[in-house]
Amino acid sequence: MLIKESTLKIVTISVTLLLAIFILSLLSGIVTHTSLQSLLASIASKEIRFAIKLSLITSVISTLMCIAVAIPAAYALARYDFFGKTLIQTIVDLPLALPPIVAGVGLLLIFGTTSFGAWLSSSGLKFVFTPYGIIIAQFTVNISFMLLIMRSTFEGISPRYEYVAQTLGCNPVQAFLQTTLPMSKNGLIAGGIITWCKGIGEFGAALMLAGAIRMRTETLPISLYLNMSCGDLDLAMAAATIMIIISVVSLYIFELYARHTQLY
Amino acid sequence: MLIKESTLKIVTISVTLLLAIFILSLLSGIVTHTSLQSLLASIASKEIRFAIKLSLITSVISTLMCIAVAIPAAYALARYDFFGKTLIQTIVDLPLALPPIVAGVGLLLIFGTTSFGAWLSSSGLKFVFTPYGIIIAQFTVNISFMLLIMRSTFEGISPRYEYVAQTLGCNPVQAFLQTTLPMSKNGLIAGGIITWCKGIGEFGAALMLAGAIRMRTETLPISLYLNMSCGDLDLAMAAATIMIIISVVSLYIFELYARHTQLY
Amino acid sequence: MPGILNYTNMIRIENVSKDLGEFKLNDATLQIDEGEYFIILGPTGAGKTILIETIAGIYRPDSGRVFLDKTDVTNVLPKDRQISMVYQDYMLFPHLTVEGNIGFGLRQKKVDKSEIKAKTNEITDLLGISHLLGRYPGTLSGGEKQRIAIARAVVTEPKVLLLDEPLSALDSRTTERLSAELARIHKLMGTTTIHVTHSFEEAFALGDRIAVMCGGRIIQVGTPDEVFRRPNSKFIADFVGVANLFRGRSVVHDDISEVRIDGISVVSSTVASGDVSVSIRPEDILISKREIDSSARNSFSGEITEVKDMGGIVRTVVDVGLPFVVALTKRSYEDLRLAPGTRVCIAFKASGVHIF
Amino acid sequence: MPGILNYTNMIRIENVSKDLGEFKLNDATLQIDEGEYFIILGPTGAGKTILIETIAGIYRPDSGRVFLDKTDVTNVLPKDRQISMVYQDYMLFPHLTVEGNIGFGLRQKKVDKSEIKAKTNEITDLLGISHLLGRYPGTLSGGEKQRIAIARAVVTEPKVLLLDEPLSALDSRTTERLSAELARIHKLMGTTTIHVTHSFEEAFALGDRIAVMCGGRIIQVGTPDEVFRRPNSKFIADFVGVANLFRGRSVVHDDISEVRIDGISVVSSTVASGDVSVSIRPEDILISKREIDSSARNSFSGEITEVKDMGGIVRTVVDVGLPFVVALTKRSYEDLRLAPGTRVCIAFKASGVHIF
Repeated sequence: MLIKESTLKIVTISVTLLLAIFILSLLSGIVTHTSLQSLLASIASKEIRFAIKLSLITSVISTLMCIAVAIPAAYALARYDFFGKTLIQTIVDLPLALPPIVAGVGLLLIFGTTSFGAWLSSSGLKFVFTPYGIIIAQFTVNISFMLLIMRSTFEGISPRYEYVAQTLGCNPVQAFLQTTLPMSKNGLIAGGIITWCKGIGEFGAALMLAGAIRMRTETLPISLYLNMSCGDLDLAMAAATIMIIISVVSLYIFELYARHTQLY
Repeated sequence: MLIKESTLKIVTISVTLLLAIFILSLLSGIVTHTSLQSLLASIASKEIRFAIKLSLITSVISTLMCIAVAIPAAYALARYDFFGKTLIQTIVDLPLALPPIVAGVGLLLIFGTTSFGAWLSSSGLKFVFTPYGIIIAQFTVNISFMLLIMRSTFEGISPRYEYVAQTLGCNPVQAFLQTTLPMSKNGLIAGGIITWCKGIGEFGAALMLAGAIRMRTETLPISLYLNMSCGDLDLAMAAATIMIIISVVSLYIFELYARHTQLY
Repeated sequence: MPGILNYTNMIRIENVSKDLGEFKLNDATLQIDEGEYFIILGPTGAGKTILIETIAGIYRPDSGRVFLDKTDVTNVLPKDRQISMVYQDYMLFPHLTVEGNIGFGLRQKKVDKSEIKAKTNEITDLLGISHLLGRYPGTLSGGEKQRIAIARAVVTEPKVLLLDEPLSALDSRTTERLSAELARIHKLMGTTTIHVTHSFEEAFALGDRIAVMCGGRIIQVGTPDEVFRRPNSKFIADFVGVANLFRGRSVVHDDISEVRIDGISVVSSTVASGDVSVSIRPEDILISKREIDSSARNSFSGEITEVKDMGGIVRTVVDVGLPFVVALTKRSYEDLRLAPGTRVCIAFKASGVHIF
Repeated sequence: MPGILNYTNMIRIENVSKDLGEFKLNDATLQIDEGEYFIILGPTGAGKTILIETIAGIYRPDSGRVFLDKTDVTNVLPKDRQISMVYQDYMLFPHLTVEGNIGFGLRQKKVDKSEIKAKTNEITDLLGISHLLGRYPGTLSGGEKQRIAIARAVVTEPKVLLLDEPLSALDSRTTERLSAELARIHKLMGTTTIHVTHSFEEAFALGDRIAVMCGGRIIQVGTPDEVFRRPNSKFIADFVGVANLFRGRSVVHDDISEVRIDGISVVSSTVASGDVSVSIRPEDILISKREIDSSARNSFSGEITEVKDMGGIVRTVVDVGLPFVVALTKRSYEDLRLAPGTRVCIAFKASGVHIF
């Protein structure tokens, strides 16, 4: 009987629904754990306001750094052939698979134990246990993802737009800036928003390099960690709730723009 | 002069090379931080062997769980239309954007504070501060990624293969198992390997739910964290080195198989 | 059309409707007899594929009933219908060898391995694809893939064979060869066959009967002659064109085919023998009041029976034993002072006679 | 071919080679005169696009030199060459309006806003696309996009205009219209134009001279008549076919075109007036020893000057003032007892005369 087709349909859709319920209950557990009033009070507290501000500043800067590096690197990988390209491509993809905590330890070793790190530190750029460390940790963990999105965006745009712009009076850089780059708007927005969102949530790498120092390197995830550790659930839930809201909004914007790119 | 085109080429390729050098120096800093001999001795130590074993077991189990849930859910999302599909799709994508540490806190609240958690605990399924917690944390963080890969794989396969199999004597489930599923081999391998690799490296969510308890919930990233905290650099580098090797190999296999899927 | 009760209907569908959004089927009723080669003809988007997929049981109709061999199968799973399907793009399972593909249906039915082997060999010998058994589909040509898809469908000895545009993805030479092959298989096996196409040449050459579809509806059912000579609507007349389509028996000598059609004999430079279909474009036929002595190898005399003014072009029907449609410019028509009843000669070159 | 020193060469390329892996250019040498409409004709993959992209300066040649208006531009950036390019798939910038697209080149040259406006209006009036200025390219038809791409290219008043298969992505009616448009623009502006195509009808209709390419090499250069009547290789003969291609002047009366070609007059049912190109397929011409009185509106007598046996088909050239190639079956040829020198009549219908 045809009813069996419905069995497959019912079973698979049920699994999907159960998964959605599981994820929703995770989130609602956090959001509803304290009363709305105490949640709002916690959000208004000095510590959480510091964490929000630090998270926003570090994530915006690290996202801009990712964009600044990803655009030229993605362009080179999408448009040019050069010696060792396959190897270099694999290396720059590595942070996609590397555990963030390992990346954080690697950064700590570079900046904390090498003469290069000592030189940077003596010239005022201290990364270990400072907000600068948070920025460089977010950058390291997220750069490959941004690069992946931009590469696939550039690969979807014919180089002939730039050729035409060149015959119309542009040098190659102008041609790129006036054709391929504006045409990549959707990929840039989708990649930027998800990179920013992942930057906000970055924990492992930042913990290793910048440490968990209250009111100094206390981003939202570090605040969540610190307040869970010392049992201040109200502040913890406030930090977690804000991150949930940021995730939901970011994912929504990402899906809106990514639909128009070649990514999926 | 045409030399200007080379300028764009030289600049963009240089940025790519600098990025590759930065990433390589992160890794080589870790791998070369101790001597090969002490590295091998550390890897052979009881603690690191425990961490390797626990990481392998938990990540393999969580990957199998991801596959078991992702296949039916991805099939439902790829093949059927149902009420509320867009909303459900966004919910099951959420862990892609959610910080792992927030997911970990959510899991801790469900299993540690609700009557559902208490009931599970009383029937022998304790997740808080146990290896089971590591498995469920890895599952929660990785399920959306596996789902994304499987959905895009299924969407790339015409449903008519299943129709033909049905006319040849299969019921719908058999038709799926004998056509679409084996044809999804590449996506399944690519998704499985990257999910496994991300499971091995999972830190934030596991830390919140299972804690960092030496020789009990000590996976490789937890071991790295514990040994960095107490200053045992030899053991820390051993854990980090193993994770680097796993990442490189996984990424290589992933790129090998993902090239044949519709993903990028 | 035959009465429902007096014939053995293999397939009967009654008032079947199905809405898939993009495509739809609207109140379709149809009877197909046992052993018939039935054509469903229509333009892209007419609902042809959804009709045969509904017959196969892929979709359950929104309303209406489907009968197979007198049994109501409206709610029966495809696997229990004994209906096989061949899609335009073959849908060979890429992870199985040719042998694995052909044996797929028999394995589902838990047939003995040795029997699967025997049946596979039999059908592949018949279709001339035995040498491909160990290959994977990815490496094969379109014509080879098509034969394997047909072998996979018929090896299970289905009651009904559904063919969805089986020839349209192939180049024209392969199309001609496979078209003959389909006729041969049907003759040999006698399986009731439903063949979906948008080509009226295919429909004319292969069909015992034809159903014409448009916009999800079946708008005419009949023999090829009924549909092509007496289209019941302007849509069908426009769609099939008013073409010179005939059937005859061809004999080849000296690289020239001579086709006997109802007593007259037409010469073609296409080489093909046996029972064939023939088409001649109305524009390729010359008309004259005197005998034509030229390089045109086909020359007949007859009487104008019909004249239709199409604007700049006049279509006349000249009966020379067969009705030939001849197109000429209005000016020529007037210059030659033609009219219904005029006796004329028509001529066309052997290269203008297309055999398929 | 004209001597290099006596003419004003706008473009001269000497022994240019470029290897892009998939496509390549092999030792190409070519001179193109000022104001010429030059066609590069060849099948897909012949290296036509890479040749014009090298002329535009997109690629720097591996070896050889490129001269523009007597200056060596081999190492000059595209932006400093004053060469504009129109691609087959238009490459309109999707993020700019039609006005933004057309003004793009002038903005790069820091031209005054008011002057950009004036020049844009002038060219869009000329091409009949003024009503589209505020639209974005995504919403336009193929023919509209093509005109905008041409407007964008010519508004900067380039020394050379490169057209890469400008008509092949369009339907046949639009192709005919735009083909006439290209001829008109060229006449009006006099810009040296290089037009890449794989259609020999386009080449014949538009080209002052033609270069035929194959496998990255230029294998013949000459006027259309030279290339089509006296192909210098079997490849060109096969590629262009042995077709009846002529140029003439057409006058329309009563929905019929009458084309005067070198003293003889051919009637066509395609309606077009002015200077036109005409083709008649050799298979569509009837040959006879006696006068042919039929519905065929074109009838001439002449003498067989050439006979070529192609297997089952014989190709004869009949000189009736113009050389017509006529194809007939060997059997007809023998039955009619034809030979070089035989006086014959040829006839073809007005519907067989294609004007483009």
